[in-house]
Amino acid sequence: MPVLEGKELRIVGFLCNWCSYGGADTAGVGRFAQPTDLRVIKLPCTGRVNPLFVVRAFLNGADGVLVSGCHPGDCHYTAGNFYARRRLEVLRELLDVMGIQPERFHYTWVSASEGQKWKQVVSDFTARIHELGPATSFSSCAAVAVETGMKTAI
Amino acid sequence: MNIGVFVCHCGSNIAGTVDTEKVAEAARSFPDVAFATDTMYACSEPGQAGIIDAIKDYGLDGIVVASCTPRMHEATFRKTLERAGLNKYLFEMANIREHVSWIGKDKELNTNKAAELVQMAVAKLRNNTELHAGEFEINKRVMVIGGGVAGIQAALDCADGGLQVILVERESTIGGKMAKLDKTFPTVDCSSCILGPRMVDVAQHPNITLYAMSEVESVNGFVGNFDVSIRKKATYVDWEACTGCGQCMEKCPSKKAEDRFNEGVGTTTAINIPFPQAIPKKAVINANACIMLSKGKCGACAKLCPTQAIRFEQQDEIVQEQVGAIIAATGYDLFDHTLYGEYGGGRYPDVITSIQYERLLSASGPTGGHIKRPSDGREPKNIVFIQCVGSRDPSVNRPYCSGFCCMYTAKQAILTKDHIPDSQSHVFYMDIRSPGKLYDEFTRRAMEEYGARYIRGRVSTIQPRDGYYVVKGADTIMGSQVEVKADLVVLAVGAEASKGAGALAEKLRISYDGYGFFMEGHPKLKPVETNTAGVYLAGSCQGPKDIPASVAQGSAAASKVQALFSKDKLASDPQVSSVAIQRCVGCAKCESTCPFGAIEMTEFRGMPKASVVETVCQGCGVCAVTCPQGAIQLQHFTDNQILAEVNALCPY
Amino acid sequence: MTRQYAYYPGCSAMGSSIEYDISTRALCKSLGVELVDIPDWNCCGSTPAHASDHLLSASLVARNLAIAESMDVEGIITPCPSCLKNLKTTSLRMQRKGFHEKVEHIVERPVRADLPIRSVLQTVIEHCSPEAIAEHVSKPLKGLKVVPYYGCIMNRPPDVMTFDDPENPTSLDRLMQALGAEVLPFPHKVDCCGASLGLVRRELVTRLSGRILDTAASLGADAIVTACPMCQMNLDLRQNQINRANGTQHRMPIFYYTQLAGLALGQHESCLRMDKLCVSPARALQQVGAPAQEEPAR
Amino acid sequence: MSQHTLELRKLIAEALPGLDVVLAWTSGFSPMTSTPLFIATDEDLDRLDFGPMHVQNLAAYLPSLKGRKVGIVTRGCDSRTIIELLQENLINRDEITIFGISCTGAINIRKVREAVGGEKLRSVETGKDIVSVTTDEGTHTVPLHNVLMDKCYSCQSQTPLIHDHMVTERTGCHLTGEAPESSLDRLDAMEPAARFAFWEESMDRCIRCYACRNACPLCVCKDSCVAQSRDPHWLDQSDTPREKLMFQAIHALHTAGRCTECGECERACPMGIPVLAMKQALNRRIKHLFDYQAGMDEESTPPLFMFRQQEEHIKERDAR
Repeated sequence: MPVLEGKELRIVGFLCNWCSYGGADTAGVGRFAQPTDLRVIKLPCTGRVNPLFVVRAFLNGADGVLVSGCHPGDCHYTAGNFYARRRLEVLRELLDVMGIQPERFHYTWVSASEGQKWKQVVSDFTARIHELGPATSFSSCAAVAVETGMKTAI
Repeated sequence: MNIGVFVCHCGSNIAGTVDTEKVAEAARSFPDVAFATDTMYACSEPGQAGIIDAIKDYGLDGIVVASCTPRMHEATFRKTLERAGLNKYLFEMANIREHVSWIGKDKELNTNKAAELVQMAVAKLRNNTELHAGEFEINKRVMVIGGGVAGIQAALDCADGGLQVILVERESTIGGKMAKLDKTFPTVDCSSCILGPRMVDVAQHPNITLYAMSEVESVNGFVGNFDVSIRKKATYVDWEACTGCGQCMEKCPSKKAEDRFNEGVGTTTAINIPFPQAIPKKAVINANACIMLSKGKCGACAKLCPTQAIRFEQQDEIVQEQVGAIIAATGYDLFDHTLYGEYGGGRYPDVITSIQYERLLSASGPTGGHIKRPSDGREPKNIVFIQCVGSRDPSVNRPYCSGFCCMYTAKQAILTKDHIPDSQSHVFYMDIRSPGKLYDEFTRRAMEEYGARYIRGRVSTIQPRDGYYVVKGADTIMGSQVEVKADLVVLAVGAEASKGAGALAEKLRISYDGYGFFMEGHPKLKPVETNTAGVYLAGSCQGPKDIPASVAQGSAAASKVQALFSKDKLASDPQVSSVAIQRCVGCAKCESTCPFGAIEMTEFRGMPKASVVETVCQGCGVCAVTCPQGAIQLQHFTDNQILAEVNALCPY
Repeated sequence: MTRQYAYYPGCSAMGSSIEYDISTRALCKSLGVELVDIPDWNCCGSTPAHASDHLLSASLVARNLAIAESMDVEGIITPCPSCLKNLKTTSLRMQRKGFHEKVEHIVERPVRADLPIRSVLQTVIEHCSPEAIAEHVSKPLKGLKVVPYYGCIMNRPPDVMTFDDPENPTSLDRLMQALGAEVLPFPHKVDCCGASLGLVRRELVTRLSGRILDTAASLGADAIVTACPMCQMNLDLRQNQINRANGTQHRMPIFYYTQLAGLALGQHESCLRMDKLCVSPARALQQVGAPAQEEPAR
Repeated sequence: MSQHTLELRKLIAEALPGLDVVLAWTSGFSPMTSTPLFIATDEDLDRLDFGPMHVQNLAAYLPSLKGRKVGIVTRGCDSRTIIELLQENLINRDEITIFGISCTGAINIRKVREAVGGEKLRSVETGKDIVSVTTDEGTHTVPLHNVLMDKCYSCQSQTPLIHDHMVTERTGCHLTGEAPESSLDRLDAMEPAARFAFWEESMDRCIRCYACRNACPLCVCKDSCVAQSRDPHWLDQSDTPREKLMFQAIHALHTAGRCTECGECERACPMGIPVLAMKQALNRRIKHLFDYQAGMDEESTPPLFMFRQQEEHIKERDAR
């Protein structure tokens, strides 16, 4: 289904089952109002987040991607988020060199009890994405290529 | 696949801000969706019946329920599928309550979002496969770590239930903190009189193997099959031979050894049996204090030991045990009050801790139950108790309430009056926390019947004077400053995590909070479980607790183990990694990254291949991301299942 | 090697505690701590200003900071704990952007507020170390029994002053021992003497300061050593007043540690200005060098 | 025939009896081409040759020869690949014999073509620090420094970091003055949108031949590459920039922290797409974050296969 024009942008969230998904639930139980753009994909652990899922989402037209897991040290699997932290840091550079603004990607740590923090993260990140506007998608940028004369640059 | 979609109203919880009918309608247009409807309460009996009927009537082989969070009802609906004869993993949930209806007011946006979440769920479900739990044998022995009152209770309950119990205790005797107490609140009955018999039961129980002076060295394996190695620390005494007669103590020339059992009130002999009711009642040599072990001469004990039990050459020994479950009951330690400069920072001999005071009160203590000032042995008349020393104080990183100090302080005030009728107790407190059966009545008795003077306020400084101390503080009720002359000051030191708790947690692979207390499985619904299957908690290692609460948890943990062992085989969670052997190139990257050592390299037709030990794998998926060719996949969270969700959301 | 510091004497150094100022300069000179007066310095506003208006109090200090920052020095040092507290508190507050701007607007000049600020005592202890000072001692204070009195703000609030133990400071103790004096354990090291309420609530002063004198006497001290002009004035100048109010007969000399240091380092009487003390130090000074007698039972 | 080459032939000749095969280079059908040489006999040995025109990273063949006794002629950069392969247990040290040589820099034939304005090349002669190119129109002399492969400008060691035999004669370094602007430099200079556009345009040219992958010595998935699998199904087969760029991302991330920037992917690309730039960008980041470079130390672990509880260079960000 397409995003509701002018109302929402496409934001995908990858959440670990134990902390952040619980945190999002806690925010819900607390009735903390949040922007509606975010769509959450539940994973067992941020250690399961393949950076390529994020790349895939962006190449398929996502405007923003948010990854959230247990605070370092609190991982249900003891080490998943430590691996994730390294992978996702490296991912930022890849997005950058691919021409996808790294600001469109964010990862953070939210525990199952931090409903308030989750509300804040979602609100802040959604606001950030709306400031950045829709992401450059394929077809639409061939024009840019021509005018910037990139075709022959290299 | 024939997919059925059920969109739950949850009364008005969802239907209030989501047009559930519209969501169901949208669902009908999604691929493979053969049936879609909205329903009032999907989790209710009629709700579940509706799902089962639909499965039968429309030949559905996959179900999506859009309702609350899967953390709430996934298990419920999976059972529903099983009752309808479907594999329970052919099920997905869309969380349209916590993640939609409860956090947004705009019905149009909510409805659209709900529909998309359903679409995601459908997309994933189309990639789901039947999963079947494997079965594995379990070893019906349990290890209890810590021989305090909680550990004793857990060990006895398990043993009485017919389980073989390994009880590991760090000190040379079980009994823990309770054994050091004189009396217990609110009944003021003698601590060792009620604990003693339980300790004897442990010693005599045929099902209990006790390792005192021992610590857990390492833990491997998984629920049902843990391999534990235990370090038996050198006691320099052959416990087989030692009868606990105590003659060695009488003759030991080194009498300045630290007296751990008496909390440093006085000293003891280098060879020592902590107290008369010790279990096991065996002598231990303190290597630092022993003249033989430090200077190489003496050996008095060896000469007169009637059973020749002394072994100066003894070394630590590692023993192996196999158990199926572990109960951690490592208790707590007491806050180091020397961090408080205003209370003298440990410089004043007559400013002591509450547990030291217990030893002074105890008839089996170093003073034979007579309250004497450590400095001059004088009997104090004015005793000041200061509460919340290392509790409810962020400035020393102890913001939490230790829970039992208010009560034991009241008890100590009462006992003080009993011991010294013409004494006067003063108690500086922040608030009195006395919830619990007969607790508040008890603190009132301390004030009203025993005339303890309760002053609400903190102490700013303690100053030594000629033979006494001046305790300055605030009386926040009178709004005035107070100065109290004190012969003895007793600090109600708070509880903190037992030393080495963190290290043990790492060995057990359970999580612990910032203070070192072990994390329970769920703060409300799983108080004695942990997030590591087969490991349970009892007593203060999970957070400060008084005796009844610790005993209750000991029994609770024991009952959990009994329930676990009620089956002969355990089902392994099929949501674990598995290797597509034809894709695996044997590079072993997954093996190196697995946090649980659940991946072994094996040979297949001469080629190295990874293989998953299903019972060890916890299903985090780190390996699946490590494998470049995607040869190892986490079942139920495969690349294709997740990609399907991504593509459903971002169809480009 | 000598170190240059911007020196902030504080108002009392110009009058009531001129002997502190003089002996401080002498001590620093002999220890190779070079003091450069902050030119045209002004009152830091201690203690009334901050009680009425934080911005005012901060601005008074900020002007001095700004001048000091224009000098080429390692930091600012002052003998007076009260000034010290004000200087330190302000430069901490100045880290807050909004506040910083307000203050700069008032003093009409840029203020970095980044110079390290220390008391003379801290500088002496950390820069020279008691052991090093002991080597310079030519006239050890043998036989002199003293109690060190730091006053309530030399080390507090701990987070601001970040020097010594707030509850049981020992810098003065160590310094005095290095000079050869016998230091008695003193429970009132960091108690308040009541100075700031000296005018409005005299009975408070006589009670608080009285107890300090009582304890010192009961411990058998020959003198009290101070590091604060307020405390010194309170205990010394008001001693008769206190005696009258409490019906005591104290003749307890109240030295500045800098005076005793000067004495031990063999400085000229003119650098010590013992004559400025109200309670005659004569008897105490006779103890110096005299054979130590039994300490009275505690 | 340089002194260098003679000495190398001698070294190999001595070791050959104990080896199944030795990997080296020989001249191809024209002076502008070079092909790998698999030496099994002394006759093969006579064809051995090398110089700036011999560019292939021979280490790429090692994993497929695992289990056999293999000798390999190795330059500084290639040795990093070998170390990386050893690190990941993809080859066994005791099975390979390394003949170290001192590199004189490798020529990027594409740059030579550009340098002579795309005229048709007849022959290329390399001198001490110049390249003389004969084309249909005539002869040009190009400074060697202008036409080297990108990796040569960041060369860390002309000679291999590990070796069993080493040619003693050293050749001088040809790197003089600034490195010419690299593809990564150009990308860095662009706005994100332009960068994205650049990749879309490049991928539009990509013919999806996977030469980049096949040339990569660290692409160990062999026939199991996700690019052509349905389970997992990372890519569909549609010929769109999206899918082709996705593949480049996959290659970059799969080699992140492992890639030694040998440049084979880019060299092999028939469409001249600067696919190495992505990997260089990741390496740059990894160097900064983890102070790590691939293929330097046999004992170390690639940074994405390990972690530290405290990561000193990783800062927490907030979502604002």
